[in-house]
Amino acid sequence: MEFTISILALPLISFLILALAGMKLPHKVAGGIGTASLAIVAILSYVTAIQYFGAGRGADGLFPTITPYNVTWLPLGETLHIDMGIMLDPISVMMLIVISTVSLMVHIYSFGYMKGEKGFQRYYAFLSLFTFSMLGLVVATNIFQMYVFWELVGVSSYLLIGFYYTKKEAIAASKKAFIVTRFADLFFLVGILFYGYYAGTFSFTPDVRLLASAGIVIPVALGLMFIGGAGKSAMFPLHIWLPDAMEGPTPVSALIHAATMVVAGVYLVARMFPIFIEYAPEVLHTIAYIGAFTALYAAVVACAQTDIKRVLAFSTISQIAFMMVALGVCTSADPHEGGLGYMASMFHLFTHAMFKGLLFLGAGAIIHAVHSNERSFMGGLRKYMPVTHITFLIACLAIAGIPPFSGFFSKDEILTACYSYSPIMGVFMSGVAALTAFYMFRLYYMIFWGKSYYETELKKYQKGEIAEKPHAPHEAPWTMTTPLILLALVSCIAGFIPFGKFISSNGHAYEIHLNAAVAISSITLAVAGILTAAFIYRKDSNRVILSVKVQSKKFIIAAYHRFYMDELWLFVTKRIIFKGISRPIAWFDKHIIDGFMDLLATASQAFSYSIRRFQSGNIQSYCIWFLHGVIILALILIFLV
Amino acid sequence: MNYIQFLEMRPEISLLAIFVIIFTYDLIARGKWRHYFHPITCLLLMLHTGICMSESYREIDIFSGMYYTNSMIGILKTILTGGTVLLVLQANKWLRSANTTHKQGEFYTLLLSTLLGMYIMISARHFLLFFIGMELASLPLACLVAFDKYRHHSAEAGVKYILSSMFTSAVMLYGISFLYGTTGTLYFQEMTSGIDGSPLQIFALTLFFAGMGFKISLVPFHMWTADTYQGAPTVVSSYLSVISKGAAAFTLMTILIKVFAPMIEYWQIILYALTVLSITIANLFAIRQTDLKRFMAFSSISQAGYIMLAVIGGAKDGMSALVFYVLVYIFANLAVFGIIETIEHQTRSNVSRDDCNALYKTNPRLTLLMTLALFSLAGIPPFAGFFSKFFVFMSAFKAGFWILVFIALINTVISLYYYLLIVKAMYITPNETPIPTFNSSKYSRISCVICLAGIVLLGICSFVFEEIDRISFGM
Amino acid sequence: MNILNLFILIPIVMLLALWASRNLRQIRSVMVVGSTMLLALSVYLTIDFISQRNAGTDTPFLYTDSMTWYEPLNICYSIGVDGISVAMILLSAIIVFTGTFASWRLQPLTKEFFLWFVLLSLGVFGFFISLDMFTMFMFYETALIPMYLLIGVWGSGRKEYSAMKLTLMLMGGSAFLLMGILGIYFGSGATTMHIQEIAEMANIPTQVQYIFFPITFLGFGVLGALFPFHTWSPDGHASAPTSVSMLHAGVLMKLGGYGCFRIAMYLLPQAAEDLSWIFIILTTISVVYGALSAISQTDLKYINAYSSVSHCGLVLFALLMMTRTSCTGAILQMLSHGLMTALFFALIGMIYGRTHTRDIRELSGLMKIMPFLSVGYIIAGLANLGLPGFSGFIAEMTIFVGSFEQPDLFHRTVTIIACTSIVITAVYILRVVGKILYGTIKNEHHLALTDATWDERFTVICLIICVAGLGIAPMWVSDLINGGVSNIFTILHP
Amino acid sequence: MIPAEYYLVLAALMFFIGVFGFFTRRNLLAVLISTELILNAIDINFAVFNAYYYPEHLEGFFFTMFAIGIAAAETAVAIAIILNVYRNMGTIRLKNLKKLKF
Amino acid sequence: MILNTHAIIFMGLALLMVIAALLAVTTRNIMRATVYLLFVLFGTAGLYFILHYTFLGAVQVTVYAGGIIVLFVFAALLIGKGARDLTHTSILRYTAGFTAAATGLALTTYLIFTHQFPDVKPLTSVVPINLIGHTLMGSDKYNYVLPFEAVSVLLLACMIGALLIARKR
Repeated sequence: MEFTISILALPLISFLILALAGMKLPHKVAGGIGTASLAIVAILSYVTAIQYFGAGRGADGLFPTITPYNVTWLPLGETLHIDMGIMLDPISVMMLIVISTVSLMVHIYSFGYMKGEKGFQRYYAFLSLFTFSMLGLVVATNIFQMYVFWELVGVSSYLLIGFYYTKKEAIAASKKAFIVTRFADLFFLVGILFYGYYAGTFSFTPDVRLLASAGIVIPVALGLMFIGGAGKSAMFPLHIWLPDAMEGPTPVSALIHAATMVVAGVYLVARMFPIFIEYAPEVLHTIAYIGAFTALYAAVVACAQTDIKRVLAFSTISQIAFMMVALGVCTSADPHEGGLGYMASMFHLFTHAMFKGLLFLGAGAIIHAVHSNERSFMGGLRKYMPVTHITFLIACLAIAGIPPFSGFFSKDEILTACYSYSPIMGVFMSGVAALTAFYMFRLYYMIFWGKSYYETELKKYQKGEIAEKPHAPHEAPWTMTTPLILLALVSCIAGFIPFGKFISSNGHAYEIHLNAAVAISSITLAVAGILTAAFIYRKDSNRVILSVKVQSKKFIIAAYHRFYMDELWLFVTKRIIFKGISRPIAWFDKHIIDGFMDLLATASQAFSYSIRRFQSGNIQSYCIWFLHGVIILALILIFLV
Repeated sequence: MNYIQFLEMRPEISLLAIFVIIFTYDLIARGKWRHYFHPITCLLLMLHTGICMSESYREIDIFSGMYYTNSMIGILKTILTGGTVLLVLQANKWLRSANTTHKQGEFYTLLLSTLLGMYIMISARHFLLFFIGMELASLPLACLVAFDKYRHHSAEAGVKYILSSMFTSAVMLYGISFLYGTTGTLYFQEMTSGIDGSPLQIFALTLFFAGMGFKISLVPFHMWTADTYQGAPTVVSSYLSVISKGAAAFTLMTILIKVFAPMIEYWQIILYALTVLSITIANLFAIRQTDLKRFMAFSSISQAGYIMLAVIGGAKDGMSALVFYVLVYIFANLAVFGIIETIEHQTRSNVSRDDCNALYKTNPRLTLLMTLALFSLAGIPPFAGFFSKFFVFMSAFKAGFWILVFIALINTVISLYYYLLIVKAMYITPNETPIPTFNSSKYSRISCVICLAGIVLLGICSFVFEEIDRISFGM
Repeated sequence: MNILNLFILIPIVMLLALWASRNLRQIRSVMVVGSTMLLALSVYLTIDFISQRNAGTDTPFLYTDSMTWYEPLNICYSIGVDGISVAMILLSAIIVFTGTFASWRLQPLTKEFFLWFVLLSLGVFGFFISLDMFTMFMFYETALIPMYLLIGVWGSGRKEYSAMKLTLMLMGGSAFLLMGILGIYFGSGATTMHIQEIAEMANIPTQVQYIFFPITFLGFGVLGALFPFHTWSPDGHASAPTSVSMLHAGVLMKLGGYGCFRIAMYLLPQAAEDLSWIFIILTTISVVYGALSAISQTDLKYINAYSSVSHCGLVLFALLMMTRTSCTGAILQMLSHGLMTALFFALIGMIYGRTHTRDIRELSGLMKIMPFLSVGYIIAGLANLGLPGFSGFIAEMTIFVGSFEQPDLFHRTVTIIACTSIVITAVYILRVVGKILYGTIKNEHHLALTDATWDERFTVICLIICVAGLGIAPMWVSDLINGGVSNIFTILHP
Repeated sequence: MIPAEYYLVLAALMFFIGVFGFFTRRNLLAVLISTELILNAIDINFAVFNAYYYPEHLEGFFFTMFAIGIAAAETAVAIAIILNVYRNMGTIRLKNLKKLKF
Repeated sequence: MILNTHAIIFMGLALLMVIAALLAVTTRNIMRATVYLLFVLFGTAGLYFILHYTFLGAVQVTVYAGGIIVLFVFAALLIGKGARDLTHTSILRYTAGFTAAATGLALTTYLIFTHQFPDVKPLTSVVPINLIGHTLMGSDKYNYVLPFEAVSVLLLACMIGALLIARKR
């Protein structure tokens, strides 16, 4: 599997070429370089997957973990060292496929979406950088390599969110994204440090005896690592950066903030799963509760958003929380006995990447058409954008959990896992799933149905109320629709992949079987959600919606403002850290510490001034001092010494 | 009546001979011959320096222990003479100015007599001879301080100097009288055995110390220094600050280790106190000064404090550190005073720090020399001052006075501050009308170059110090 | 002849050549030739050193040479290098080289500027090759004093105040230092000032160590911007001209860390062991406090200066943690911070040279006007906040991993506190990037500004390559340093 | 026989009366006169020590003799300088001699 | 103590000297001060005579009374009105000066009386003049030819100096 190195190398080379020489290249060439390299990477990834899974299981019934490359990058002390390498195991191979697929789609899509933008080359450079880092993250052979690439994806995310660097919101959003995740990474780092010290290695397969003897430290370390993962995966209350991150170009949102980077947290937990389940099941369950709460919170907030990308963002948060819950509800490594969640989570990760990527790309097409994110500028678009409409609908159905679309299968596994963990969790998550269906279709209806903004405007124009003729929404160019269609196809069929054969919590093959009760109930709930949404949002100015809105106005407003989490964070950062700590420290430094140093100088100056009278110019006082000096010295020497 | 012994005192005799030659020349030379006065004097003095140097490697004990010299003393005499040569070279312009030119002869004779006084003072092993030497070194100096007799400042400085000098020598004599009264002798050698640290002797020691402290200008016996330096002709201030001070410091050390050795714990306390006071108070005063000569006065008080660090251990390495310090200090201080002197010729009045503003623009070389000299005074490597300071600190530290060293070190920072103020004035402070570009006299330039060489090379070329260390002596 | 002598001889020759040169062209050629030679020499030294080590020579120092200087006082001119010094020499050569280009167009008094500049680098090189405490101290002070004129004459803003403050505080530090050196020399009763020999004698009484360790550490610590003696740094850096800031933050501040390690800790191991906690607290404060102060500054150079306080605090912090790994990390951090901060100061200088303001409230949208500088700035920023692939990351990680080897609660706690600095760093870096580079142009005068000239580009690119090179391939530097650290640890932590 | 201490105390009295005069007189000549008193006191000291305790050699005796001579020289120089001051400033009051200070 | 001639003369001289000295430092008139000084100097000469140092007494009278006093008188006359010492000194300096002098005196007296001086070996006869001559010109131990030569240079230098300063040009 030595060729896998080129999976990493190609995006990097592409990045370097574009970054160093990009500005001199024409747009098409630049985009071409990026896309071509990604296409090769995608092909290689598929080849890898085929070869890897095709090679079959080893004697122990597991897919072997292959490490084609592993070099010591930085030795640290006698035992510890940071390695850089490539490790192939089921989940990393799966992630390779996900990343390269979505990334390739996004690369192609961006040709159309970013056409003519200033900084087109830069954009592709950053995409390549991101892809490189993300791939590096998933194939990491050890936790520190993961951290290294973890930071790199963070920074590429920062750069891409701030792509429109003249936009105030984009700058703020990129900053926020980076700092929040960085804050979480701090815990990740400390977790790694604990882990490294007690496990004596950074690798994922530490010496069991060492771990066992470490006691409470390992759960703590894992918990800290999870906080890092929660930051990247936008778990409550570290989710605040993700909605804002939508300021970046939409394809970027699709790639980074829906399909790949945000699931890094899930991937991290999955990666550390054997240790979690062995040494820190309590932590795992805590993750489940956090995930459950996040899922609900995000779903509720999603119901109240008007910006379509925000809706998708909260939907992403909610869906990732599903994956977290799935991991968290695992009680053993055996998929048959409470270990199902692991597989479910990975499965959902896979399918979610596809349909959420699709949703975002679709949303991108819509935004491309109407030049706005706000739903008030949309409505009735199904006539104008048929391809987008259909693919979007498929994605919505997938996420809502309607068979036979992929989301149904993966979500069903999650719910099954939840029920097996505890019925309450199951019911709760089912409820959230229903809510998911509701808000997705709310979105769907608002965009594609209802009163067309364009038509209203057109009328106004014709009446002469407005001077400018509105742009007619138009279907996206082929570069954009092709990825939509491809992803829609994947979303349709991905559910039928026998996922459990490849990935499961203990590595042995696991046959996915639908739990009829769960499936039926979840389908029912989903349909109910869809119907409610259709009832309320299909037509404008529905009376029910108005009465609901009036009755729960406060709640809706609160949900719209994401329950004021951002304000809370803002308060902490601006008021407490900036104004409450940093300013006073700066003041303290300038006036107290520096002031003290200056005081030494001024004091000696002042003292120097005050003693000048001794040098009065009078020879007699000089001699008086002289004699006094003599006498005092003599007295001291004679009587005191 | 073994008068042949006089012939052994070759440096003194040679100096006296020059004294006579100059005196006679002054009487007879008229017209253009007076133009040659300065060069001839310089040549004679250089010749004399050579004689001193060649005579320095001899140990002589004549007049039954009244006069003693060895290589260290010989070298010190050479150093002092060399310094005087540099000083006379710098004085060229001043000596030829209209007010002074007819007094040239007196200047030289007085200067040489003070130098002779210092020779005697250094070599004396008897308090009477020492006292005469000291008076010989200071009374003509009073006349030199008041040399510009129609300048009010000079007159005032002269009277301050002579009165405080008289007062001090009286105080010191009083101390010597008690020493005599308690030990019964005035010979150093005999006196040591009589020193037993009785209170009266401690009192005498203090009085004696005060007298020496006056010459070296240690706080609180320093008060005359600033006024005198400021008022006196620059050459004389320069002479006072280096040659006179160096000789006195060395004498103090020899007397302390030769005579007062049994009372070491007492005089170490005195030195401790005086060093701390000198360095600190002088630094505090110096911060505020704007008149450069006055400023240099306080600087020299502070430097005297550092010299005392070498004395305090009373050991051999202290002695070598002291002599080396004096040597380096002569070069650096003479350079500074030489520059003040040349600038003074442009400003026609006392030089203040503001006069130096932006001097670099017009006189870069002079400024550079001044900077280096100031750095050397402040103890900045790689200039010689750094080495001399380091050796002094080492000797004091070795003697166990590490808190004292610490205080002195902290004070180097303050001293750096005020030296840098001048550097700042010369380089940084903007000035629309800096002193225009000028050329100093040939002689003064020679002297400056020698000073520069001294400042730069003395530290790096270790043989000078090693040689001094080889011949130095201690308790 | 020992190759190390060239590090002193070349600057001296440069000084003489500069003194003799008449016009700008000659000055520039002297500087370019000289600094290139130094760089080439240091690269050669590094390679040769590594190959000698690989060949198996295991004496603590290579290229050793000793010449008695002041025989009565046991002062020798002893030189020699271990891995740490080689790394530092390389760093210095790079900074001197790039600093030359960064001050390519400096006016007025170019000749004088370079004279002092070269004198400064002479001191720096001398310091790193010295093994004798006296010569070390001598070169140390030689390196400090030119700062006064370099800032005072060619600086900007409150240059006189800043220059004076900087010089006095650093000289105050060196007063402590001299005290420490004398204490070590006399305390050990040695008849030599050679560091290695004193260390091997190891007979300084513990009580003496207790007195002189804090003194020596403080002495070097002032230069290493140890809280609360760091206040010279913001003002000094803010006022200094570009290349001086580069050299000062890049190299001179490293003298502090290097000295702490080489003299304070190496020669006074027992006290270092017992008293490190005091300084650990101070350095932890430095790290966090510097970073927090940087957040609310508005002057670019102040931000970077406080950032330096934080990063240099981390160097001392890591040294005091006293594990092999953390000390290796500390040296790496010195290298990394030297390069990064030089890059930063170079960029700030270039931006300031165009906009004539460093106030982040007055700058915005520079990305549009000067893309090269802006990209450089972003890279510098990212390197500074510890992005993998740049040197800052490996240094910080090595430090933190190393610090974690001290398993007791105190060390753990302070390590975690120090870790938070990486987040705070991100905050102030991104704040600046967001404010000055991104956004729209507020000041229309800025529209007329141009991007970097060739010499500026050269400077920036060189430094970026170094920063990235160290960040991507840290193994060889790490190995290089490790040898030196191990040798010190045979005494420090046997 | 009068005890030597009496002489010494007398000399001390003279010395400190002179010192007192030196400190408080406002006129340069008067200050100089006080100085003469001081020097005189010291001479007495030397003579007495020699005569009472160490008569075998004439050390104190000669010291006194030389001191008298030197005192004369000092006085001469001092008076010359004082006259010079008078010529320059028209006064010999000490309070007028404060141009150089601080 | 038995009152003998010596004692009476000493007492008288001491009284005279102290009173004259006090007057010399307090009188307002410079001429008077000079005269009081003269008295003190004569008194000192008297002491020397009592101590059998007749030569010293003679030197004292010639050099001091004959030389220095005349100098003072000349100076006072030259300066004339400016030499009057009318103003009162400031209280502060007066006090400080007095304190210093009084403390010094007290300390000295205390030390003189507490110190263990060696046994008194009084002179019984006048020091012969030829001994003085030989001692002055001898080069052996306790002979003073070297100081004698040195002091000659000193006097010459002072003469040059004093002339330089005092002459009009």
